[in-house]
Amino acid sequence: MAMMKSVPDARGRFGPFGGQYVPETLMPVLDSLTAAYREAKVDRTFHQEWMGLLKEYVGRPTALRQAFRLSEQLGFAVYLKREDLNHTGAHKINNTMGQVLLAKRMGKHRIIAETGAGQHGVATATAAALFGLHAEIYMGEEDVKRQALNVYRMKLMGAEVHTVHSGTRTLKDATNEAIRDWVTNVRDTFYVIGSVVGPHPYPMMVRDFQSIIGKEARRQFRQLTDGLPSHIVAPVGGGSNAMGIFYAFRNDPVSLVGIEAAGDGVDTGRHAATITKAERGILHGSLSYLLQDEDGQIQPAHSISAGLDYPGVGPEHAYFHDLGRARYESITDRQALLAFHQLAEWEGIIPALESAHAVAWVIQEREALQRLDAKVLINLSGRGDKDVDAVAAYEEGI
Amino acid sequence: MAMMKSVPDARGRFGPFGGQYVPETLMPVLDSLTAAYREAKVDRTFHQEWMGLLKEYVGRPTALRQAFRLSEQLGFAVYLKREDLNHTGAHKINNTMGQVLLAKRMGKHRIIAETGAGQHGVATATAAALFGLHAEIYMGEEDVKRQALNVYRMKLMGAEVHTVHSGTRTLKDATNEAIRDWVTNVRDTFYVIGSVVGPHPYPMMVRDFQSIIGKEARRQFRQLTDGLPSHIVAPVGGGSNAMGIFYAFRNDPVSLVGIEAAGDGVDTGRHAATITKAERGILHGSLSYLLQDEDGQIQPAHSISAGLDYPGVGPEHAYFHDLGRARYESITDRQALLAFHQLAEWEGIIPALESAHAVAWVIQEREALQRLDAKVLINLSGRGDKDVDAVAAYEEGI
Amino acid sequence: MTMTISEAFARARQENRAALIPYITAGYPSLEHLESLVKALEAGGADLIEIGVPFSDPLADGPILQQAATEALARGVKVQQIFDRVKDLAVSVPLIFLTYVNPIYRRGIDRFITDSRRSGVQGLIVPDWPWNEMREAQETAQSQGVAMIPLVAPTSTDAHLKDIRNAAGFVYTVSVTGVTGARSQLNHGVGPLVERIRQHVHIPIAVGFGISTPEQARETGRVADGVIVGSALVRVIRDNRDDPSGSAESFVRAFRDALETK
Amino acid sequence: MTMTISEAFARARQENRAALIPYITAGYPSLEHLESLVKALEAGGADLIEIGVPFSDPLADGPILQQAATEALARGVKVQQIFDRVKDLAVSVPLIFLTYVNPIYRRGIDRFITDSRRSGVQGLIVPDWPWNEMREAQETAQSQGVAMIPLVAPTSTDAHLKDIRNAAGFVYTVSVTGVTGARSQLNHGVGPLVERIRQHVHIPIAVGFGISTPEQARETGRVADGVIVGSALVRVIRDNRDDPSGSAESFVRAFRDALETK
Ligand SMILES: Cc1ncc(COP(=O)(O)O)c(C=O)c1O
Ligand SMILES: Cc1ncc(COP(=O)(O)O)c(C=O)c1O
Repeated sequence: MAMMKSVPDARGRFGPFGGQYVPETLMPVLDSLTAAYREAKVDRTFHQEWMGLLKEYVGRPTALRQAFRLSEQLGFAVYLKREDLNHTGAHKINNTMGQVLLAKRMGKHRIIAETGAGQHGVATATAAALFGLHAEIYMGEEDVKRQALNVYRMKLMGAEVHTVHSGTRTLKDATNEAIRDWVTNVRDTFYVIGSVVGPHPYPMMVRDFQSIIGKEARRQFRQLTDGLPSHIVAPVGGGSNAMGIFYAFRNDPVSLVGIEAAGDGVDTGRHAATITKAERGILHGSLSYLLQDEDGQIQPAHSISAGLDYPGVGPEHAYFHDLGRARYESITDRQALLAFHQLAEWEGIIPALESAHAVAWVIQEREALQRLDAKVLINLSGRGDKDVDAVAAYEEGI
Repeated sequence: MAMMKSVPDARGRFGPFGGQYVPETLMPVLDSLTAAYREAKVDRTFHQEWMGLLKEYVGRPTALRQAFRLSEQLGFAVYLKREDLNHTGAHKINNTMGQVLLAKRMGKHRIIAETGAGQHGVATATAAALFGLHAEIYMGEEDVKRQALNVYRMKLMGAEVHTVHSGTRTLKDATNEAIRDWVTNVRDTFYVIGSVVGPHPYPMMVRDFQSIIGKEARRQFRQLTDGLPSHIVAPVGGGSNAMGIFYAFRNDPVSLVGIEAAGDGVDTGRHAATITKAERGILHGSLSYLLQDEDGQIQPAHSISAGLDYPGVGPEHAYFHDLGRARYESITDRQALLAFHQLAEWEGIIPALESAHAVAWVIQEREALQRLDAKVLINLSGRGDKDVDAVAAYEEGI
Repeated sequence: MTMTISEAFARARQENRAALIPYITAGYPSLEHLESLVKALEAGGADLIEIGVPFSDPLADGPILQQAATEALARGVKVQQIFDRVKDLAVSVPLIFLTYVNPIYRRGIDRFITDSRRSGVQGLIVPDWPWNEMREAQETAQSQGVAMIPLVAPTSTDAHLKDIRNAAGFVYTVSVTGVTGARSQLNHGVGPLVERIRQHVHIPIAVGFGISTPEQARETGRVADGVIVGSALVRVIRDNRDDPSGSAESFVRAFRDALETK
Repeated sequence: MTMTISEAFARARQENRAALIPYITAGYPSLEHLESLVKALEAGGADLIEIGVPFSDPLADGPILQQAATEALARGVKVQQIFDRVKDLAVSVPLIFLTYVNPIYRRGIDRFITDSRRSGVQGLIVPDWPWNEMREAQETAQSQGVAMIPLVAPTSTDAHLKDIRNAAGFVYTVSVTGVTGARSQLNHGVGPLVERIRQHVHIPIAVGFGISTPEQARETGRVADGVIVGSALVRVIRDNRDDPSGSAESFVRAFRDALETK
């Protein structure tokens, strides 16, 4: 297996994907961010502070263990990487701790972020509180209603939550609004992006911060089994948890599988299976795949899982897809719900609905994976407590 | 400092406290439980399996770190032991993993438990699911209403939840009902008690399982500071998280401080400050301190924190109080709420309301602790996500 | 004069039948009913009478007796009032208290036993106070002539049966694993259990928990020296608020008749 | 014949005033209004006209222009329809398109530019397409005679100003850090910014973002070669549904008058 090229290039390109498609007002700040990040990356102090926080505050390394009952049910070995055990309940905080540290280093006192399900908003509010910085979070009106718990958590930590009433009133529009804030307050404001999306250097930076997942997992897996997994499966919204676990394995003989949300079905128009559709486009600062119509108007995404409910995807995933280095599959709302229940009953773990998509795919593919005598590592990107109300409501609605 | 005597004695006594006050039907099963536990305790395989689960499934060791902003606000060093980072969100699972492993070892296929806030119920359901055992959880009608989320979590993991309509319809009555079930189904049923209460060997066994908290904390604290804390502060409901962190430090020159719930105030009759009142009595299998009237009728407890809302306390705490080895103080609903907010804003950690009691005491005592140049270690026994609704409702009600 | 416990069992044995031991909760439906109910039980043919001193957390009881205790306490019944009322009862059959350990512990173990003796109570049944935990109380009880009634369950070990060898009063045999409450089926394992007990102790053996029809009482009476009827009786009292004593009396009489025609 | 961009600026300069560049959203209030609105702007005194091709996620726009785009799209306006309509417009002042990068990318960059040229559009303003990212598009644009209008912001570096040195058309100077939208206060830093730009580029410099009154236009026109009025105009169109063209015309005329009396 040839080593993969190091991406992105100096212009923030992953092959044809990526780039910096933002208003001119922001270009200088992207440059200084890139420079500051490059410096921080090789600065031992910065790295130690970040790693110290991950260990002593976030609770890393997160556990990795074989899911024995699930393995028995499926007839092959399944392992779980437990990002749900992080402080605040998902992988998102790996990244926000890194970005907020960088914000502090750059002397920015005001933090903004977009959020969909609220997990990234909570993780940002958390990091900001820890460093005594002021955070303002943009969240679509629909999501504010659906995720009242997370709104309250953000407020508890002193963050201001701005309800976004424009467009589809979900993550896409919250992101638009955050960018508008950034353009306006660019001089003193640090925009903490929540996934491997946005203009360069974000996709790279978020990947780097999240790649701690794969680094740990690779070491843990080898310790546990003396080998590597045959497959790594992770849900893909923007793609940060997936890239986070894939990255350390990119040069290993391991199948990388990203699972998108098929919602009601990829042919119904109500889904979020961006890579499955694979139509190139430019949104929120980078060129990647997008849900769009023939005029390039962005189409609303749909998923029961608020964290996957986004019409774009990180450019590095588009690149991995293009290269064939990773496969991208999709799972419907219904399948994800079933897996949500199954993991709870078999393993005593209530997964985030996002993560349930990955579990569902492994269940769906059981026969093929059995034949391969697979050793599957699933990235359990978050816990499902946040989803319990939505699941109950959905199931009563059926 | 003299070494403390090893307790309990063979009859399950911590000085005058403890014992086995249960129906004769249960006496033989307590004997065999005691024997099985004593065997397991010295069995390397058992210990390794339990420790393996704590590491690879529960996510231990949990983090310990100085809370820098809180320390700065208060003028002395405050450290947090992060039991909120455990799988399912509180220390309770340390114990349920141990007891359910023991149940498996004893060949019992049916697990029962009482629960108040639902944390122990969730932790029991989790452990049962992991081992494929059937769990039935008793929960008072009031608590079922107040803690709907946890009820749903238990059901998701395949547990049956029995709503208890008798008495005060809270934890005390759920415990009565669990004991009634146990008396009835004693031959195939393992009763997983959730705190350092109940008849011998439970107070000892739960203490032992929870003492992992203090063992880790002692090692971590020494690594971090080269010394010991001056004070260890923990909330006390039944007392399992407090005993869990105290135990490893019992022979050290460290002040141990247990914080009970003063509810509306210890003189209002609406509180749960059992040790503060220090009236001896016998309930749920052991002699300890109890909230009771002059006839020995148990008085309802009150606390905003469902996990502290219990009229009894573990016998070893009564013993520590009697000996003066630990101090027990109390904190009102209002103080706990304030601390709940303060920790969220200062440290980005939303504590369980139970744990907020410990934080509140440290804030209350800031002047005295400043003068002592204290190094305070707080046991953050759980996360506050479960309490967010209750807090919001309470604050709207004010 | 009131009979002693052993006299009461001896009389029944002479009549070639098991003794009948009905149970009522003091303060249920009200404390005022206590006297008339006790009289009614006596008139109906009780050989001994168990009086429950209500406790807030009766964890050995099923729903009927829980409910009775809860209602009695909600009405404000106090332990001292019960002692006072019981002292004034003029009954010829022995009275036994059934309560939980905390009301005894709280009053002071010695004081509770002494007050019991002073009120004419001859025995104490305390379901959450195992034999091994009450060693010290035994001495006071013995000196006061109050019997601490040992309990035996289907799960009991031989060691326990040996421990209670020198107990006074009678053995309270719990016929099933479980709590009190009327049951439609008898546990047929109770015969062998009673036989096992007889090999160790020589005081009378009464059986309780779940006996709810005269037919069940008759069957139990074939193996045991005494038959205890609790929940079924309290249910009758509950369901006949107009005339609790009258209905209790005829309920008990039916049991007595059944025991006589064994 | 239609004037070129440089002719339009040259004419204004000859008249010793800044050029007036009003903006409207194609399809708002409806596509049918496009022709009459463009005519009205021309009649009111526009020197160039910016036509917005609506995009679903206009992240450089404030609420007024967002709303206009959202409504236009909700009515089903398509890019091809806009090209068709614009092609049929007979105007003497140059037309510029303002849109976002994705509609262009999606249609195909070359095709979009070619279609623009064919419809008589002389320039493209794409706020989320930075100069350095559009190098390749520049070539096509140049060969088609379509100007890719460079943007300059208060935060822009000298390096950027050097990069755009050879740009065609005019410089779109964003007067504030922020999004489009009427503002009550002008940014007084815009004068120095324009001066800075002039040191590097020699095409006309227009200023936009936030200019909403004739007075503000006059002030801006003292330093810049062109004044862009967007949100304020669209708001007038929004608030005068009965007669959008009439009110647009008199709104623009007031600005033209202000620029003439500098
Ligand atoms: C638990 C969890 N998993 C996955 C995602 C999807 O984001 P990403 O694809 O960036 O990991 C989210 C987003 O909120 C999330 O909360
Ligand atoms: C987070 C938390 N802390 C403390 C307690 C109190 O229990 P204990 O005193 O046994 O630790 C509970 C009980 O539910 C709890 O959930």
